[in-house]
Amino acid sequence: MTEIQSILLRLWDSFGLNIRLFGLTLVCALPLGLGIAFLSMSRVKVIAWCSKTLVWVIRGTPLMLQVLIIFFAPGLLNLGAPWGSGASARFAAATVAFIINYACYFSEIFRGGILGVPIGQQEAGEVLGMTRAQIFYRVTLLQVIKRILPAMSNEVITLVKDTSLARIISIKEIIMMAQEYTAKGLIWPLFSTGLFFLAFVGLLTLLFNYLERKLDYIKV
Amino acid sequence: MTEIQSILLRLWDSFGLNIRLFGLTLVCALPLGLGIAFLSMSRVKVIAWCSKTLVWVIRGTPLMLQVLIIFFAPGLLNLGAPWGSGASARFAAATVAFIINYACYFSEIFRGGILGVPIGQQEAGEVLGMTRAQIFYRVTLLQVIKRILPAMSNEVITLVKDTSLARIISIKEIIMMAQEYTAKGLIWPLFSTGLFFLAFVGLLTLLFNYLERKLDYIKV
Amino acid sequence: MPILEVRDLHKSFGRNKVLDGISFSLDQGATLAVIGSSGSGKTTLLRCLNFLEQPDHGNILVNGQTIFDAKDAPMLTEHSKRQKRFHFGLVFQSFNLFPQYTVLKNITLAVELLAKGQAGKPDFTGIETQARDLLTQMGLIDKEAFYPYQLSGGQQQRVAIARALALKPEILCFDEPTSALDPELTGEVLKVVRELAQKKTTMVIVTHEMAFARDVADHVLYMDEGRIIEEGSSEQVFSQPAHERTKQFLSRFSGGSA
Amino acid sequence: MPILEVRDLHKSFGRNKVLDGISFSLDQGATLAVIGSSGSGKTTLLRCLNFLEQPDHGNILVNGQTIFDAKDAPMLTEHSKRQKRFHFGLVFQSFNLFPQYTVLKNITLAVELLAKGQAGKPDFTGIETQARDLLTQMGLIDKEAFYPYQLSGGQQQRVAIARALALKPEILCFDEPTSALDPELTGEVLKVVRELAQKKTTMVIVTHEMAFARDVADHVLYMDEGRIIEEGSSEQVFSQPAHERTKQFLSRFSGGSA
Amino acid sequence: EESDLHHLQAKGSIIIGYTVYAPMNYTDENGVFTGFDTELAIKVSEVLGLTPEFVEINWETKEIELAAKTIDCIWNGLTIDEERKANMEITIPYVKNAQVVVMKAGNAYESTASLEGKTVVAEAGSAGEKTVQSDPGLQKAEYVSKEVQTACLMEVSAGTADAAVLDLTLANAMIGEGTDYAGLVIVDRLAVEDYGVAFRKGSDAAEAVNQAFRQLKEEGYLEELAEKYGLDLAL
Ligand SMILES: Nc1ncnc2c1ncn2[C@@H]1O[C@H](COP(=O)(O)OP(=O)(O)OP(=O)(O)O)[C@@H](O)[C@H]1O
Ligand SMILES: Nc1ncnc2c1ncn2[C@@H]1O[C@H](COP(=O)(O)OP(=O)(O)OP(=O)(O)O)[C@@H](O)[C@H]1O
Ligand SMILES: [Mg+2]
Ligand SMILES: [Mg+2]
Repeated sequence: MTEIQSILLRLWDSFGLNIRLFGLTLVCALPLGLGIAFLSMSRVKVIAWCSKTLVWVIRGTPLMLQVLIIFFAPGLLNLGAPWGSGASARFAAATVAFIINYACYFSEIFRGGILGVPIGQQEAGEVLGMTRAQIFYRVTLLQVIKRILPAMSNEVITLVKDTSLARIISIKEIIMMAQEYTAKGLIWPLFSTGLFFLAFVGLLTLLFNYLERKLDYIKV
Repeated sequence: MTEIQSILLRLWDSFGLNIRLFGLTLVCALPLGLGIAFLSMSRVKVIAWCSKTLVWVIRGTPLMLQVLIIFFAPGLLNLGAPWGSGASARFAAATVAFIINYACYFSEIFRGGILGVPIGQQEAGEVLGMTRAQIFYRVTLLQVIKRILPAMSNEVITLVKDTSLARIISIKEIIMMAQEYTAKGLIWPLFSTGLFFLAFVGLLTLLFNYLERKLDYIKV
Repeated sequence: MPILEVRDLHKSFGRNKVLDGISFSLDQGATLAVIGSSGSGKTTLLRCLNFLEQPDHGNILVNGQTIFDAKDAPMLTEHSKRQKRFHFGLVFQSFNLFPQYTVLKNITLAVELLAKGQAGKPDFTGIETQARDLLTQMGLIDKEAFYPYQLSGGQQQRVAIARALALKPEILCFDEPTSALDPELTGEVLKVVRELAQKKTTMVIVTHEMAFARDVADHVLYMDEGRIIEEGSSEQVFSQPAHERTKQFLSRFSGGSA
Repeated sequence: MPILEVRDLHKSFGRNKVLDGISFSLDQGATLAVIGSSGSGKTTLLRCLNFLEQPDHGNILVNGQTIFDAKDAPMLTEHSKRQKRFHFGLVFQSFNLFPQYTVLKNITLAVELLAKGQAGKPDFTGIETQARDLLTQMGLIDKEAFYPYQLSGGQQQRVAIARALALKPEILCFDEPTSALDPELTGEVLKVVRELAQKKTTMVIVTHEMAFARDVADHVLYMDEGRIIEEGSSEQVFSQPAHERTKQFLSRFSGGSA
Repeated sequence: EESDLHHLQAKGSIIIGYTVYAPMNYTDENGVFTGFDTELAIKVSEVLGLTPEFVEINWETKEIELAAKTIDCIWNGLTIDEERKANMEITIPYVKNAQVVVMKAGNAYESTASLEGKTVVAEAGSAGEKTVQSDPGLQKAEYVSKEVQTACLMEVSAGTADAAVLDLTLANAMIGEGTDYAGLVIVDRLAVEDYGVAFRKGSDAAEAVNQAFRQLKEEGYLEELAEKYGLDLAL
């Protein structure tokens, strides 16, 4: 194996961390975001207000700071060390920060999508004697998904690239790994990471195009 | 002046760099993005394809890498030093990288907005004997703006937070400044930067809400 | 005993009094046409019958049983509202078909969900058979696998009618079922409604098609500003309207262009 | 000499032949109604007259002058197309008013832009005065500062008519001007068109309102599958249609519900 | 290959890359940019007849900066090691340094073996990292690398790491009274090492700076400066 190959292999290994962070964030932030969206639309003013404020603060500050705060704040404020200190602890903290951040972004997308479904669809369900849950899952949800797919696709692609922010708490993702080579005087690995991102984003784009085509039959 | 005040003042000073980078990027990337949007919709296949590929690559790779490449690549490839090395040179390079990156993002938003205006509006203009330019500026543009305002507002708020990526080429924006205090053993300045971002994002949110209300009379 | 009895229904939106004491009754198998100018409260009346709006005052009785009383309204649970809704079916002006389902599934969905919620094994085949019968009746049996967007407006509206009928409502309500249709497509839908009338389906129809109302309705209500101004058999109201307002309203139509 | 002469117009979309040799002529001040079933090519014909589609074959003459010849079409510049368009005005089925402008500005915009492009100082006051005259004529003078969404469909369509008239076209085309309107709002628009006909405005009207076509048109074309099947005076076509197809088509309407 | 020194002399200036790192390069209470390396670099430039131009850089991208010619040298307490020597042209050592172990006060520490199973942080690619990887005691600790040295102290302070290994000079400046890290102490000194100035590989400017160092040593300037900042000279 040449040196180039072995470096690319190590980069690919560390890209696994980016992908895992991406996957975990996606899987958890989507349902959490839906929950926050519902809270934001709650008829109870206080709940809606709290939820909207949370979203506003999270969307208003850099994700990098949020990662720092989530990981360091407990220790700095002498609240003990909920995360521990090893690599897996760091990964857990980063994942939590990412999930909260992206759940807030997703919640706004969901909210827009839900409000965009014509009230007539809801009423048609009511008149046919469906329960609220049935109306949401059987009537509204798929139309919401169809509506928000373009916005989601943007946000998900941003998430891929954001995963490398996790290096701020020493998660050895691909860019941090590449910088290790930079420190040794090898510069190309850092720039080559762009190709990894590009390839992954390309795959996601194909996936989203496929989903959009799949839902094309729903004319909303 | 207490130490806290003087630190906050220095942070505020360096936040000026974030704001300038933000302002310059916005002012240049908006028209450039519109231009790229038109190229992407060009009837000449080659032009449309090139433009779409550019957008795809730029959106598919981290902005941080793009900043590194734009600043360092000329020197690394022995193409001379177009930027020089001082602080203003770094700022110029970062601004160019940001403009290109955001122009690509904006172009996609513009494209969606333009395609969303009903063809009937265009035809109504044609039938009334308006020129292409008149139709675009007098009929389509404001409707496009109205349509894209929510997506733009998201992207612009992301831009505010992205400006701090410029520190990768040692632009002493607010987070890099705060890290200088961290290096001296002071931690709170770093976390306090969140408030600067939050305040600025709050202002922008108010501005966008105002704009949305202003354009509320256009029912598209 | 009338199948439907509405007693002194009142409904305001903020300061805007939209229903101002509506009372009428309807016999089993009869067809009631509700006419009146725009904003007179016709849609709101239908929405109250279908529990989409809650009247501020008044009762609604079906088969002599009170199914709604404004006094008890605050205690009405979601569940009991749903139960009571089954007395009525509603066909919307804008169809409101579910875009993600085929024509057949649009018709069976609610029935299947209902069957699942009840004791015993749901008879899905039976439900589909019934839905196909309805589609045949609507002249759409060849379209069962189509999606709504693949149908013309008139066809969509007929699916909406089948969807409402699938739940076997005692009273079927229509809110201007043809006003979102091109003149050419209107005919198909009116034909279907006419057939339902001949089969003695109890119906309440809000409509702007005067000729059709005259043809098909046994009974006509003329509403204005939330009140019933004139009420009577179709012949009576159209040939010898008693009130000046009604005459004026009807003259606009007979003098119309088509 | 007829004001408009169309000679052997052909137009296909891909393999779909939509206009298959359309020829007719129209006299100054006359009203032509174009009727025919859905998909027969009526809209396409109007769009060809207004340079929104380019015919594959045929000529269009205005006042005896060829303004379009399919043979020269490839050389047609944007600019000359725009010049030739001014012979025609088009009122769309869906109005297509500009939502960001007031009623008055909707009417004046194109006229002002045209005036700016020409030599001399543009007379903006004159343009506004003329627009107000048109609004008065349409019965909308009190709405000049409203935005389109604040108007009913019928009012919007009348603004669209005023907008087209503001450019003083020699021939005004209408594409089903009432089909997007509620029956109640249709009347207002038809009244305005009838007044224009009385003032001897040259008009080409595609319509589904048979009664209206019979009333207002001097001349009627019946189209089917891209061809003119029957042509004649209004009385002739409606009372004694010569062709079986026409009879069948017209019977659908006389047998209609309203 | 063109002579780097000629290149510098032709443009008359030398661009010095640094990061804010007391006591080497920092801004004092009066807002004056100073420090041992700052003063020394100005002096050496004077000797070489060049105008010094200081550019603050990111430590993570210092090698790229050098290679891309956006800076001419890295003069910022750079520890000399074999790998760096292989990739850059480094001057003779001018200051001695050590790697120290920093922990929260009150923790039991006898030798690096006490850290077995504990978490130790150091800057990625730094001399501290190499110390961690080569010390037999520290090898048994769980190692986490950080982007910058200063973040290591935040880790220890937050309890997310038990010990940090970093430069003595830096530790001296950052912990103790009057800092947010008052609770941290130096518990051990490990590998002694040298600082040098790094130029592009093959640059003859490094040798010119070596000459200047020797001359300044003879003149007694270096001793004076080292005393002012409390550092140990390496020549
Ligand atoms: N949800 C609501 N909130 C406030 N006002 C409403 C609401 N729904 C209806 N209204 C008002 O109630 C009045 C009656 O409306 P309704 O839709 O019942 O009239 P309609 O007779 O059906 O008219 P149309 O023939 O135009 O459909 C109108 O003035 C309308 O603005
Ligand atoms: N831009 C287009 N591309 C492809 N086919 C078209 C296009 N425009 C119209 N057609 C086709 O041309 C035929 C005639 O359309 P046209 O709109 O002229 O009919 P019409 O007589 O106006 O019908 P309607 O009464 O429904 O408005 C139709 O089959 C239609 O599908
Ligand atoms: Mg209504
Ligand atoms: Mg048409």
